[in-house]
Amino acid sequence: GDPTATTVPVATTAAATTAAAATTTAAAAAGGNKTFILVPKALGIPYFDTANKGAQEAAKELGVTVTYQGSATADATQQIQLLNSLIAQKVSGLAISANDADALAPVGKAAIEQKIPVVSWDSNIAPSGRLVHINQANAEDIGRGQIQLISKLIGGKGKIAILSATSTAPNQNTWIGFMKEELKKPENSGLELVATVYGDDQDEKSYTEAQGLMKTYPDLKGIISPTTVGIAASGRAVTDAKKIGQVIVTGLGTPNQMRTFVKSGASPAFALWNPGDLGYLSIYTLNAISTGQIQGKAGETFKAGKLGSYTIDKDGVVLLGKPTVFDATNIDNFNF
Amino acid sequence: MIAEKPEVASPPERRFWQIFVKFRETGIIIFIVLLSVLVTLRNSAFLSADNFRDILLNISILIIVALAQSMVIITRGIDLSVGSMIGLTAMMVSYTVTAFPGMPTFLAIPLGMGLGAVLGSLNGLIIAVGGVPPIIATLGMLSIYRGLIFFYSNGKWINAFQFPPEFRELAKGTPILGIPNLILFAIVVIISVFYFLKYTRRGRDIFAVGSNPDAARFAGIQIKQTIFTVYMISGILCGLAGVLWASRFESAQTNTALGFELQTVAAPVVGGVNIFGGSGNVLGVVLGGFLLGIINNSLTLVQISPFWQLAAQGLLILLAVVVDSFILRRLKRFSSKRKR
Amino acid sequence: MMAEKAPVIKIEHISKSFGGIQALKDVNFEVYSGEVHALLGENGAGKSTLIKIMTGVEQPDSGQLFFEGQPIHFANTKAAQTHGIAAIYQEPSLFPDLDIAENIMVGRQPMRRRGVDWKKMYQEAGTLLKRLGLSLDPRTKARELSVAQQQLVEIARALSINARVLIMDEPTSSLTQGEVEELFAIVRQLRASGTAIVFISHRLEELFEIADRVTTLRDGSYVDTRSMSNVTTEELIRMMVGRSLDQLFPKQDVLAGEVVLEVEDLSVDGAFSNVSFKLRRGEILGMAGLIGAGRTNVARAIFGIEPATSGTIKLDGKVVSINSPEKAMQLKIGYVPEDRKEHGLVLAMSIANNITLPVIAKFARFSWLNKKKETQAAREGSVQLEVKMAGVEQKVGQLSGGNQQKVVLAKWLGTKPRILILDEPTRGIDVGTKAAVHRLMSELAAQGMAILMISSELPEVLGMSDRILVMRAGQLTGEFSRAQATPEKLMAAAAIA
Amino acid sequence: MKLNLIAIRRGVLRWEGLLVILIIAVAFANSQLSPYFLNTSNLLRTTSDFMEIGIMMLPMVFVIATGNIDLSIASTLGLSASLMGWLFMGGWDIWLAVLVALIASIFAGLLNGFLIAKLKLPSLAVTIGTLSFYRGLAYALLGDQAARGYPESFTFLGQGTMGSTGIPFSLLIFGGFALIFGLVLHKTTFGRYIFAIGNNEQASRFSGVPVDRIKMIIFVLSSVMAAIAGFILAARFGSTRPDIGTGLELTVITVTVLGGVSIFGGSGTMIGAVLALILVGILRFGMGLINLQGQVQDIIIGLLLILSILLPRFGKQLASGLNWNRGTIFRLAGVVTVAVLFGIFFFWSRTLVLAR
Ligand SMILES: Nc1ncnc2c1ncn2[C@@H]1O[C@H](COP(=O)(O)OP(=O)(O)OP(=O)(O)O)[C@@H](O)[C@H]1O
Ligand SMILES: Nc1ncnc2c1ncn2[C@@H]1O[C@H](COP(=O)(O)OP(=O)(O)OP(=O)(O)O)[C@@H](O)[C@H]1O
Ligand SMILES: [Mg+2]
Ligand SMILES: [Mg+2]
Repeated sequence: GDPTATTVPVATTAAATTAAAATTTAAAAAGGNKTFILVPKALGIPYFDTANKGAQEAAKELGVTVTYQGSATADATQQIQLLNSLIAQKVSGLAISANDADALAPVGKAAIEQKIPVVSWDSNIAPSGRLVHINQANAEDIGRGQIQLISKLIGGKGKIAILSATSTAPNQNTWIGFMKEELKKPENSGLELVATVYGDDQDEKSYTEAQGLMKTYPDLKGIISPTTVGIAASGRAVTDAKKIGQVIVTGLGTPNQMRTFVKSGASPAFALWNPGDLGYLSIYTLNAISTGQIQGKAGETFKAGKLGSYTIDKDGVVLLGKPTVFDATNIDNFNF
Repeated sequence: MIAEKPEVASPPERRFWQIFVKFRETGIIIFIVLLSVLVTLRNSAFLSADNFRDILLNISILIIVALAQSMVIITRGIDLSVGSMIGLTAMMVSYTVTAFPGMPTFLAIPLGMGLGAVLGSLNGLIIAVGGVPPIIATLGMLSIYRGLIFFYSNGKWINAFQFPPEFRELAKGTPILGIPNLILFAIVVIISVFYFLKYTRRGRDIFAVGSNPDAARFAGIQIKQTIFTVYMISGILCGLAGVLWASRFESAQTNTALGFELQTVAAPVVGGVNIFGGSGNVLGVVLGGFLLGIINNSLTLVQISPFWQLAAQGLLILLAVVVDSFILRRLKRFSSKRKR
Repeated sequence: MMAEKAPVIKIEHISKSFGGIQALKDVNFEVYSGEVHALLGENGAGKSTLIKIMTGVEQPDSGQLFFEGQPIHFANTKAAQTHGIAAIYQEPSLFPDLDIAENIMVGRQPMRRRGVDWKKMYQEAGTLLKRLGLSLDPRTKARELSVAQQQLVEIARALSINARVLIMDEPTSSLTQGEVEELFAIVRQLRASGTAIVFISHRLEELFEIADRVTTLRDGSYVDTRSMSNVTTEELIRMMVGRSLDQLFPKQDVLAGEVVLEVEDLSVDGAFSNVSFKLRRGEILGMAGLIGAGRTNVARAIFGIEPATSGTIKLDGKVVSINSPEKAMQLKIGYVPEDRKEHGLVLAMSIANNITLPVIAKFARFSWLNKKKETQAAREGSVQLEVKMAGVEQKVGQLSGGNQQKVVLAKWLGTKPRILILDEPTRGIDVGTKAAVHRLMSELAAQGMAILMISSELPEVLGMSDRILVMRAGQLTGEFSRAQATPEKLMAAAAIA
Repeated sequence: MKLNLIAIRRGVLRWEGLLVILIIAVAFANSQLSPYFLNTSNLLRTTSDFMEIGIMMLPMVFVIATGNIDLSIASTLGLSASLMGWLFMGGWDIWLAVLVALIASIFAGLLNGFLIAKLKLPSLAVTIGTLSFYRGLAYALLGDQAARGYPESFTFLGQGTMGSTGIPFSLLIFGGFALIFGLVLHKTTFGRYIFAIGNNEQASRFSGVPVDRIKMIIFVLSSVMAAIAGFILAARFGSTRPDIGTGLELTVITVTVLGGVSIFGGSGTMIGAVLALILVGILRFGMGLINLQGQVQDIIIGLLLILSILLPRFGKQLASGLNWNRGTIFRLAGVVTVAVLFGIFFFWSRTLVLAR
């Protein structure tokens, strides 16, 4: 998800073909006065705001209106309330980053029954509650990629720890699962995962947890934090403990939050996809369904503006692409 | 058998045995010592100077705000809007310092306190002049100030790289004896609040108003002004906390200090401030904050399963409250026996 | 002498109403410096309201207040205080969490350059307490004081102000003779030094002892102002009540029946020890003692509020364990506590709900309330005790102090107890009603109720009891039959040797 | 005397009257601002969003009326729902799991009640502790798992409607409980005891009111109702995660005090609380329909909470004439100046960064 995330990309289809397949005609003409709603997990989070920028870009290209509507806190109960009032307004389509995959399924289903197309993005809704899920990156790629990254950064040897978001965040857990798989490979035998702790996506708690890790394991070499809050807090904890270079931080983060730490060496490299593209693709997908180009069935293909063509895989998932790795060489090209 | 309100703040005593008996903080100190021993047995890193410094750093902001909260509680009030006030001042100050990187960074402190004073004063006006019950007024302001953070920033956070580099020194600099500023700020606040509560008339009025508002009216105490004052102080200290927060965590986010109010209430409660008003003292609050800090710190050190951490934390807070009240009652009985 | 100077405080044509209740109607009053001016009137006559207007607690609806001849308006108590007006209010209003010294000095703590001067404060408070004959550590929390001790602290506070006008609303209502004497000695000193004093008491003999003039109110209206030297008790009563009264302590002689309550070696750690006595059917057993002797604690132990730590209580010869008021009530014991505001009443609830609270289950079927029956019972109870009220739906907090006390009595009589413990039952009750209460006690005893009456008013104890126990410092120190008892003997047993 | 009685009654009725007026005003405004508001099926669907809050609000009226507070309800909700989910995932029959979770909630309430009534600890302190403790137990049970796959007979609790009427089943549950709780509060000895304790606990004790027992019962009720709300929420979600319902306690308390239940104890009505729930419900729904952002909605609810108490008082003061002396004018001028300066700084400083 937003790596601060809660829900799961259920599917982990490694073989999703993002390559060009059959091209459908661009949807631009079919816009009309449609209003799509882009629903983030909560308002006031830059990651989602960036996604909204991409969505607005898509809206302009397609000639539709995209409204960005969210609840105050990342909470399923509030999100359901919001969706109910959106359904009542008979909007033209919903793109939702779900706070709880299962909890949102019933309300998503209700929307679909009322002929309001629903897609989930960033964080999945259980398949019964959405037509398509737009997945930012393949979970296996993310999980294994993190281990490969840290291995490179610490020279393939030493103790590492994971600082996750909340223990209930399924996508985090899926990624962690793949990290553990990757660690079993012989080339990673020098790495020892000593602990998995949870910072609950709170800055303060994540900071304390990172502090605790360094104290409990004085010879810790690296921290992987697959969440934007945790990775920034870890970067700061390492800096404050004057352990830059001794403890390497990596994970998933946004360039703006991590810029200082990339330059200081606390976190030489980390990964993320482009949330703007995610929002952009979500709106294109929603538009394609809304105009009847696709139904959301496996194997259907559609064109998403500047991003090219996408195919829906067998779990109703569209995959955005591979995550970008940010380091000192490229970080200044990004601003989100 | 009648419900007795826990009693606090004892005057100096002459007889030796009474010093211990009347010392309200005995319970919590015993609890802190016990917990520390247990944790040290599991992980000796707990007793290191480094760890001690980290604990102090982690609780400094909490103690600053918990002291403000205590003053409010002593007047029979509560300030649930502290988290939002911290968040709002943190955001506004962060915007200002990033917009004027050349400005002397220490100016951020008076700026934050000034902004906090305005927010706190609004609470104070609504409660003291408007007569709205504190819990309702500040519950409302909790949402309103939090909403303003969002409106103000349009969801745009300030991140570490945007701050002028000196800004982090505000909290983390070590000008004196290698002690971080953050801890020094906390010490200054502790001493000021202690002096204010013990040695100024307005400070004493706070206890009088909380102990018996009717009597305070008869005694000619300016009740409204007193109540206004505590909420204003709460705002000022939250403003200070906001600046320190931004400096320490090098970020200002829309959810900065979200939910912090519960901790700021927990510290005084654990520290023996009477939740029904009228009594409480600075040492207790500081120890209460310290205990919370130790609990948080030790849970990460003893490697308890992360899934059990929250339960353990709640259980320890409960235990602290229970043990404290038991010890207090024991001591009281002891002292009343000795009177005969 | 008075005619030449302007009165310090003068009140002209003051009226005041609360909601629909007219508390004061066109009242005049004045007090000169060097004078003790008594205010007299039945419960609810408006005395307390009048003094609250003088101290800025309440604002009059109409009329004018003069201070030293100048018209003046006190918007709050602070304004009155700055003019040197100090007051002791009827209900003790101390700060339970603050110590005695600070209660006395609150808002006026002695200051030095570096803030409140605690040392000086304790010294000054200690001196004041000594002057009042109170041997208490000024560092004691007010919470730990008995009602009488609280009253003394209030007096100390008022004295410490060095007021030009000192207003005292029933300062002696829970004091015993000794303290009253000490207080009067101080009042005389103050009068000699030119302080104007307003004094309220329902004990007429006190007025004759200390007051120079007396102003009487009836039903909120001004009746007359007289010089104490040429007025008789009968005249005072007639002015107050509008008619004359019969006997004050109408004790009927009854033959005490079998023992219903027997207390043996009862002790509560830190309060009293080894108290033993018997209480018979139809008997009124008086309990005298100085402040803090532990009488209230004995009552609290018997009623299960603070259960005894050792000793036994027998009812009808059977040992019972009473560990809660609920249990005591099941055993048909009733207790009228001394502190009506804290323990006796739920001030924010109606008279009806207060009277029926202990027996509410009686007015319910399967706990479903029958409000009609309840109101009916409450009405009967309050009429029996002549509560002056707008109706049983009125909030108790709006009643005058004396009328509140009557509600407490009505409430406990409504439980129809076999054993009734009365702790200062007529505290703050006017003479007329007091006579009525005494008559009622006497009748109830005659009908077979056993009554334990704790009282600090010697005439009451002597007049109403069949037998008298005396306590001192947590011990029983004397037992006297009605025939034996004299004030001197009781005082001797109560006084600290 | 007549006059006085009328005054008393008016005092009680004024609050509910104000709430009714507000409800009508909000409903009218909503129907003007959005064509989708006056639509039965929309209204009915949104009702189910508020039933868990309502169900927890009912005992909260009791708790607050006795002068206490229960901050642990949302955590008890989480614990019960998680325990139920955990047992269900362990292969138990769903209704057996519900029963066990319900019993567990009784113990949760007993622990609160024991610490508050028997050990005389302040309810705020105790329930801040159990807020973490019970939620923590929920995490300990489910950890990083979610319980899902509940049978339809169970999800009906939260998602079902009464035949074709569209009336949510949970509304029926709530309505039934509201009636019972209202009658208990206003028509029984138990209710009388609640108000007596809330006004003066000591005097109640001295009058033989079984104060401790009543407090125990109230806290147990609070927990049990929270558990029921938990089942309904889990049924509505079709799944349970240990963080289910986090933070709901503040909403519940908001609605309760908005309903006129005195936070100091001793007064309040069940009708007031229910009206407040309706008010908040239609206000939230209406604000959603006109697409107000979540934070803006929170600001408005916060304002409503404060202004509902502030404005009537202010109006009364204005009616009785303000005292325009120099002090008042000075102070007012001071307040206005500070407010204006703050406002200027607020808007100016935000443009500095946002413009970039
Ligand atoms: N706050 C109030 N609200 C309503 N009525 C009140 C209030 N205060 C006093 N009253 C009424 O005003 C009348 C006068 O009361 P006040 O307390 O002055 O009597 P009092 O003469 O002091 O009686 P007592 O001897 O019993 O103390 C009474 O009828 C009382 O019920
Ligand atoms: N409400 C109370 N709570 C706790 N302790 C009390 C209370 N009331 C009285 N006491 C304690 O009991 C002690 C003995 O006072 P008590 O009132 O029993 O004496 P008494 O003989 O009845 O004198 P008095 O004439 O003052 O009523 C007091 O000093 C006080 O410490
Ligand atoms: Mg009076
Ligand atoms: Mg007594």
